[in-house]
Amino acid sequence: MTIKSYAKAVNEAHEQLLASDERVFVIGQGVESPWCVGTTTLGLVARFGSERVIDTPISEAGVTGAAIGAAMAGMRPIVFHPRMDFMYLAMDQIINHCAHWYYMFGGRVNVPVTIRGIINRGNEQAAQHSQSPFAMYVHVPGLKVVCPASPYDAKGLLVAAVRDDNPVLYIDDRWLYTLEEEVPDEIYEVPLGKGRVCREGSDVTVVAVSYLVREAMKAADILASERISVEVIDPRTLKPLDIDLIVNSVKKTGRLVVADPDWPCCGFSEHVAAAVYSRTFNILKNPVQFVTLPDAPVPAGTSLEKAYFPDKSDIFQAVKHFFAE
Amino acid sequence: MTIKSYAKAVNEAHEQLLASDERVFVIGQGVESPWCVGTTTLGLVARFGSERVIDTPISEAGVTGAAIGAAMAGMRPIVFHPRMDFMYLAMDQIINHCAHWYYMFGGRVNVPVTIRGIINRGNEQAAQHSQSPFAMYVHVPGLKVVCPASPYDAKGLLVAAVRDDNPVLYIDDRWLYTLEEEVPDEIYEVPLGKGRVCREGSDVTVVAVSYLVREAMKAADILASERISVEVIDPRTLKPLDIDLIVNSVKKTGRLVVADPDWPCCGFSEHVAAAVYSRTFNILKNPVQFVTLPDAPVPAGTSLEKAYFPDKSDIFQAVKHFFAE
Amino acid sequence: MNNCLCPPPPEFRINRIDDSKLKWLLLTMMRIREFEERVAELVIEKKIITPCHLYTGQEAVASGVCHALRKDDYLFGTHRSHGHYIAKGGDLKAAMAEMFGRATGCSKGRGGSMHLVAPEVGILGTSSIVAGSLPIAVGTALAESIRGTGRVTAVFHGDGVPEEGIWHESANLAALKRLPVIFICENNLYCTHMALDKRRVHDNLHRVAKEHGLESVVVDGNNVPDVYYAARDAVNRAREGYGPSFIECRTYRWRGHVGPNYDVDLGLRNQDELDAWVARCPIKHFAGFLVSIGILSKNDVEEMQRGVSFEIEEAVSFAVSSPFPDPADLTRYVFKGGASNDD
Amino acid sequence: MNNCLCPPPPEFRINRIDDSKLKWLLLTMMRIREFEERVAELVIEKKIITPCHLYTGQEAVASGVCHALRKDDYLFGTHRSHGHYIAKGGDLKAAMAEMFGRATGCSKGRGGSMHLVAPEVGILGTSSIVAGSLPIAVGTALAESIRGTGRVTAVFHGDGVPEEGIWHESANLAALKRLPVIFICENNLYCTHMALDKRRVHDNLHRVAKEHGLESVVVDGNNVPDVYYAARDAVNRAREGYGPSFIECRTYRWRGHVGPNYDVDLGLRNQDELDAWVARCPIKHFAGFLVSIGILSKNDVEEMQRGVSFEIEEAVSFAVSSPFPDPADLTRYVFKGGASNDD
Ligand SMILES: Cc1ncc(C[n+]2csc(CCOP(=O)(O)OP(=O)(O)O)c2C)c(N)n1
Ligand SMILES: Cc1ncc(C[n+]2csc(CCOP(=O)(O)OP(=O)(O)O)c2C)c(N)n1
Ligand SMILES: [Mg+2]
Ligand SMILES: [Mg+2]
Repeated sequence: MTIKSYAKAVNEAHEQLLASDERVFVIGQGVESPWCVGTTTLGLVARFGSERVIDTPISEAGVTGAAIGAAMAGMRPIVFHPRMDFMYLAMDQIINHCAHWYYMFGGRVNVPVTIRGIINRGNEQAAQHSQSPFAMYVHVPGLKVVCPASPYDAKGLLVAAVRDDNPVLYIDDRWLYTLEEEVPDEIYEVPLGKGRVCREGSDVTVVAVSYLVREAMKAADILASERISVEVIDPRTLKPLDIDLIVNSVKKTGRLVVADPDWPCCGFSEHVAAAVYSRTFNILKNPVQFVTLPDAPVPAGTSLEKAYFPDKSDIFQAVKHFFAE
Repeated sequence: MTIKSYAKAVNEAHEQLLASDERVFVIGQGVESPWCVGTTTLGLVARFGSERVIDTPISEAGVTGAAIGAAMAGMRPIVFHPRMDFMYLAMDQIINHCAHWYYMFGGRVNVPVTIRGIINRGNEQAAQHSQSPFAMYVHVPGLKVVCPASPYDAKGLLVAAVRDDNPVLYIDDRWLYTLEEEVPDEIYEVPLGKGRVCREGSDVTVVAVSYLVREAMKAADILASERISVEVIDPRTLKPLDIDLIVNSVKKTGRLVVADPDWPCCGFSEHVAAAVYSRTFNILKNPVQFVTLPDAPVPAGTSLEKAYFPDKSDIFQAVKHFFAE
Repeated sequence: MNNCLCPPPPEFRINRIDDSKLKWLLLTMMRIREFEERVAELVIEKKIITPCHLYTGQEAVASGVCHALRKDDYLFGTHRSHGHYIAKGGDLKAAMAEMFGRATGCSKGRGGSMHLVAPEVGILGTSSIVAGSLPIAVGTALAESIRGTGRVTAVFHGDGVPEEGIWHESANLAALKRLPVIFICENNLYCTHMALDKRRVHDNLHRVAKEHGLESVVVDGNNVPDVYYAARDAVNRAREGYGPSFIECRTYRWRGHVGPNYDVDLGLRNQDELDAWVARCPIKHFAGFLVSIGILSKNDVEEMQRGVSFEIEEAVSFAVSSPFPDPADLTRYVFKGGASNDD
Repeated sequence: MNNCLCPPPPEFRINRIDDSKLKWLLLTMMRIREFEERVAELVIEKKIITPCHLYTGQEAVASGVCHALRKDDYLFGTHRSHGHYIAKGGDLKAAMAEMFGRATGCSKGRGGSMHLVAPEVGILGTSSIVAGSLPIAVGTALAESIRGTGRVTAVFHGDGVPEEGIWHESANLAALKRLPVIFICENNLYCTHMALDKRRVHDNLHRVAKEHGLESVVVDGNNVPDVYYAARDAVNRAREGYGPSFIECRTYRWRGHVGPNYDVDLGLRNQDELDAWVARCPIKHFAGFLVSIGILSKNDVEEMQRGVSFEIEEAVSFAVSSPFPDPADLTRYVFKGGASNDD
C-alpha cells in the first residue's frame, strides 16, 4: 500500500493490466500528449510500445469502432476519449455497434471493451469542453457504467471493467486526479455493481456521484458539527446499480439527497429517486432533494462557472432543507 | 375540418409551412423514397421543387449540421431522420452545435431548426432499426422535445415547432400513421409545453407518450367497464413539460402510471415519476407504476417483439395492480 | 443507360485456378441465388417478415472475395449480407431459421435478416447501419496486427457508404496503421432510391480510397474470377503486412432496395437498365464459360442446381419446423455473465 | 526538417491591388499579432483563464481570406479563431472582454476564447469541436443558395479536420449542391502534439477535397497576397454559383497548441523548425516588401504598429473594467423567448 493520487491509480491500473494480460491494449487521442489525459497514460508508450498503446488521428467514431472490433476479436481494449464531450461523435458505435451487439446476435459475440470517458471541465472551457452526460449512457441497455470517485476505486474499477465480458463505460474525472489515498500496489478489482458506504449516518442519506462524493464528505463533516448525521453513499457503478444499498440506507435515515454532477432531466438523480420512492413507499420523511447541474449548457466565465457546478455548500443546503422548520 | 390520418396531417403541415413561409425548407434522406418517410413527404418535391425539399446523401451528421447552419442564417429548416436510430450519428451536431449554441454565444445566435426523428419499429427490424430514445434528448439543455400522439397534434405541433425560435426535436411514430381524426384544413399551432387531458377520470392518472396514448385510451375503456375511472394525460411536449397538468391530476386521483415506449433507466418515465413524487409528497396512494420497454435492446423475431413492446394490456395490468388486494 | 453504368457481358480470363475451385465459385453463386430467390418467394407469401435486402445479381462479389479468404479470416457485412454469409461458409439452416425469427437462427431470432453471425467461420456480425461495420472491421484487423497472426478481415459495403464520414475515418486509420483489412465496395449503382450521381459529384470512390492510402482497384463485379484475383492480391498484401486494400466491384442488384420487388414499378429505375444487367447474369455467364471450356457439362450444371435447390429446401424445412424464441427469454443476452443473462 | 515542411521565405507578386488594400492586409495582420501576443502575456499573468489557442504566425491566412469577403459574408471558425474574428471585422473590445469572461464579451462571458461571435459581420460562431463547424458552414451556404443572395460562407479549419468523417460529409454535400462555401484549411503541420505524418499516410488533403468535387488549390499560407488571390478566385466562383472551393494554406503556429508556450520544451517540435518558421514571419516579410516597393516608409510601419498597440491596450482596459456576468443570470439564454430566458 502506498499513498497514490487518483491519476496515478488510473495510470497504474493501465500499466498492470497491460503487463498482466496480453489481450489488453490502449487506444485513443493523446496517449502521448501533455494535455489530453492528464498523467494517466504517462510512461505507457515507453514501456509497452506504440503497438499496444496507440495514439490516433482525430476520429472518435472510427477509433471507438476499432476498439469495439478488436474486442469482438477477443482483445480487451481500453479506448479513451480525452473528454466525454467528444464521445457524442461515437454515439452510434457505442450504442448500435457495442451495447446492442451481444443481444442482437443472440449472445454469440460479446464485446469486452472498456470505453474511458474523461470528464474535463472548469477553467472557462465552456459548453463543448465540460460535459458529463452520464445519464445518456445509463439509459442504453447493454452498457455498464462506472464512475469512480476515489483513487482506490479508480484503480479497482478499471481492472474490473477490463476483465468484464461486456462493454463498460468508465468515467474518470480530472477534478479528482490529485486526490490521494492508500492504494494497493498489486492489481485488484473493485466489483462492478457494488456501491460503498463512505460514511455512516442516521439522519440523511446522501447518494453522491463522481467529484460530489468528496463534496458530500465535506458537507457531512460540517453537518456533523450541527449534529446532523449524514450517511454518504457512492454507488460507484451507475449501472447495474446497487439499489439495495441505497434503499437500505434510506430505510434507516428516511431522507435522501442525490448529488449528481449531470443535468437534471432524465438524469441519474431522477433514476435513483424514482427507484427509491417506489421501493420505500411512504417511508421518506421529506421529498428527495436533488443537487445537480442546472438545466443549462456549461458557461465559460468563472463567475458563472462557480454558480454552475455544485459543491459541498449545495449539498449542505440540501440537507439543511430537511430540517428547515 | 376533414378526417385525416396522422401521416396526412404531418404531410399537410409540411405543405402549409412550405407554402406560407419562404424560410421553411425540408431536408433529409428519402424525401423522394417510397420507404423512408411513409407518405409524410409525398408530393412536396413536385409542388415546391427539389431546392426546398432536398433529398440527401447518407450523411446524418453533415446533413443535420447543414440544417443547423441554415437555421442560424435565419431559415426555418425541417431536417428529418427516417429513423431515430440513425440520429446517434448526428448527436454531436444536435448537442454541441445546436442545443448549446444560443447559450454559448450569450443569446446572440439562435437556431430555429426542427429536427424530425421518426420512430420506425416492428416487423422484425431488430435493434438498429427500432429505437425511440426520447430520454437522451430530454436530458440535453437547450432542446425542446415533442412527441405527438394524434393527427391533430401531429399537425399543430409541427407548425409550432417550426415557428419556435429554438431547436425542437419532433418525434413522430409510424405506428400512428394510419390513425385518423378530424383535423382542421387550415394551418394552426398546438402550443409547445402544453399537455392534454385525453380522458377525464378520478381513480388513476395514466401519463402516456406517443403510441401508448392510444393504448392507454383502450385500456381506460376496458377499465371503465370494471368501474375504474382512468384519467389519461398526453404530455405532447416532453420538454418543457407541462408538469402542473400532471400534478393536478395526480392530486385528484392519487395514483399514477407512466407509460413511455422507451427504455426505463433515466427515462422520461422516471423523470415524470421523480417530479410527481416530489410535488405530491405523501399524496400518492400507491407507488408509481411504470410501463416501459424492458432494459434490453430490441429483438427481431415476432414472438419476442410482441413481448417487448408494451400495449394496452400492460397499461391495464399496471392500473389493476393498484387494486390488487 | 450508358456503357459505364452497364458494360458489356463479362469476359473471363482464368489463370492457375484448379477445376474444383472453379466449381466452388459457381456452386457458391448458385447457392446464394437459390437462397435469395427462395427468400423472395417466402417474403411474398408473408412467411418471412424481417426486412430482406436481397443479393440477387451480386453473387460474384461475395463468392469471388470469400474464395480468397481462409476460414478463420474475418468478414463483416451490411443490411445486404445473405450472400456474404453463405460464401464465407455460414450454415444455411441457421441463416434460414434467422429469416423466420426462430430460436435456431444464427442469431437466435434476435437479429433477423440484417444481423447474421457465424463466429465459427469468422463472421462476427453484420450491421444494418450504413458504414457501421467499417471501423469494427478495422478493429479486428488491428487486433490481429497486434497479435501478429496474419488473419485478414474483409468488410463488404455498398456504394452509399463513402457518404458516411466514418468510412473515411476507417480508411485513414487502416492505412495509417497498415492493417490487414480489405474494403470491398459493391457498387451496384444505387443507394435505396438514389443513383450515384445524385449523391456525389464524381464516380470515383476508388480514387478517394487511394488518396487515403489504400491500395485501390476497380473490377467487374459480375466477373467472378476477376473479383477473386483482385481479392487474392489484396489478401496476400494484407497477410504479408503491406496494409489495406479497396476493391470496387461494379455490379447491380436485380431486386429493389428491400424486399422482392424490382423498384421499376416505383419509377426508381428503368426496365431497360434492369434487363441489361439481368442479361449480364454472373452465374449464367460463368456457367456457360465453364461449359465452354469443358470443365463442366450442361448436365453437371443442372445437377449442381438440383443439389442447391435441395439444400435450400432443407434449410426452409428446418426453419419452419424450429421453435420460436421463448418470450420468457426476452431479456436474455443483454449482458454476458451475471445472473439472469448468463450464457 | 525538410523543404516541403519549411519552404523558403515568401515571395510576393501583386497585381491590381490598390495601396489602401495592401495597407489593410498589413494592418490586419499586425492587429491579430498584437492581440495574440498581448493575450499570451495575460495568460502568463493568469489574468486570462479561458484556454487560448493562439494564432501567431498564421496571420496571413485570416487576413488574406477575409480581404476577399464582404461584410455580410459568413465566417465560421475553430478553437483557434481570434485571428478570423479580427480579420472579419469583429469588435476588438468585445473579443478581449470575452477572454476575460466579462458580461461585455462578444458572447457575454458564456463562450470564452473558443466561442467568438459577431453576427453584425457575419460570424455566427466558432466551434471548439474539431470539424464541428464544417457542416454548419455548408448550411449557411445552403440557406443563401436557396435564397439566391450570393452571400458566401468561409469556414476555416486545421489540418487535423479531414480526419473527422464529418469533414468529408460536408465536402460532399457542398460539392453535390454546388454551394457557395469555401473551406480554408490552415495546414500548420500539427494537430495538438502530432505531426501530419502520424495521422495520415499522404500529405494530400487538397487532393481528397478535389476528389469530393471541390475546386482545390494549395498556397503559401505565409504569403498574404497569395492567400488573397486564391480566396478571391474562390469567392468569385462561389458568388457566381460555380460551387465550393478548398484552399490549403501551408503555414505554422509559433506558439504551441494551447496557451503561450512553444511546445519545444515538451519535445513536441524542434527549435530549428520553429526558428525557420519565425524567420518566415508573414508580417515582417510583407512589411519589408511594402517598404521595398515604396508603398510604405519604415516610419509608416512603425506608426501602424503604435496604432495597433494602442487599440489593443484600449481593448484590455475595456475588458478589465467590465463587469462579470451576474450569476443570477446563469440560466438565461438557454431558450430564446419564453418567460425567464427571454432576450
Ligand atoms: C446510418 C444509416 N443511414 C441510413 C440508413 C438507411 N439505409 C439502409 S440501406 C441504405 C442504402 C445503402 O446503399 P448502398 O451502400 O449502396 O448499399 P446497397 O443497398 O446498394 O447494397 C440506406 C440509406 C441506414 N441503414 N443507416
Ligand atoms: C471532436 C474533437 N476531438 C478532439 C478535440 C481536441 N482538439 C482540440 S484542437 C485539436 C487539434 C486540431 O488540430 P488542427 O485541426 O490541425 O488545428 P490547429 O490546432 O493546428 O489549428 C484537437 C485534437 C476536439 N476539440 N474536438
Ligand atoms: Mg448500392
Ligand atoms: Mg494544425
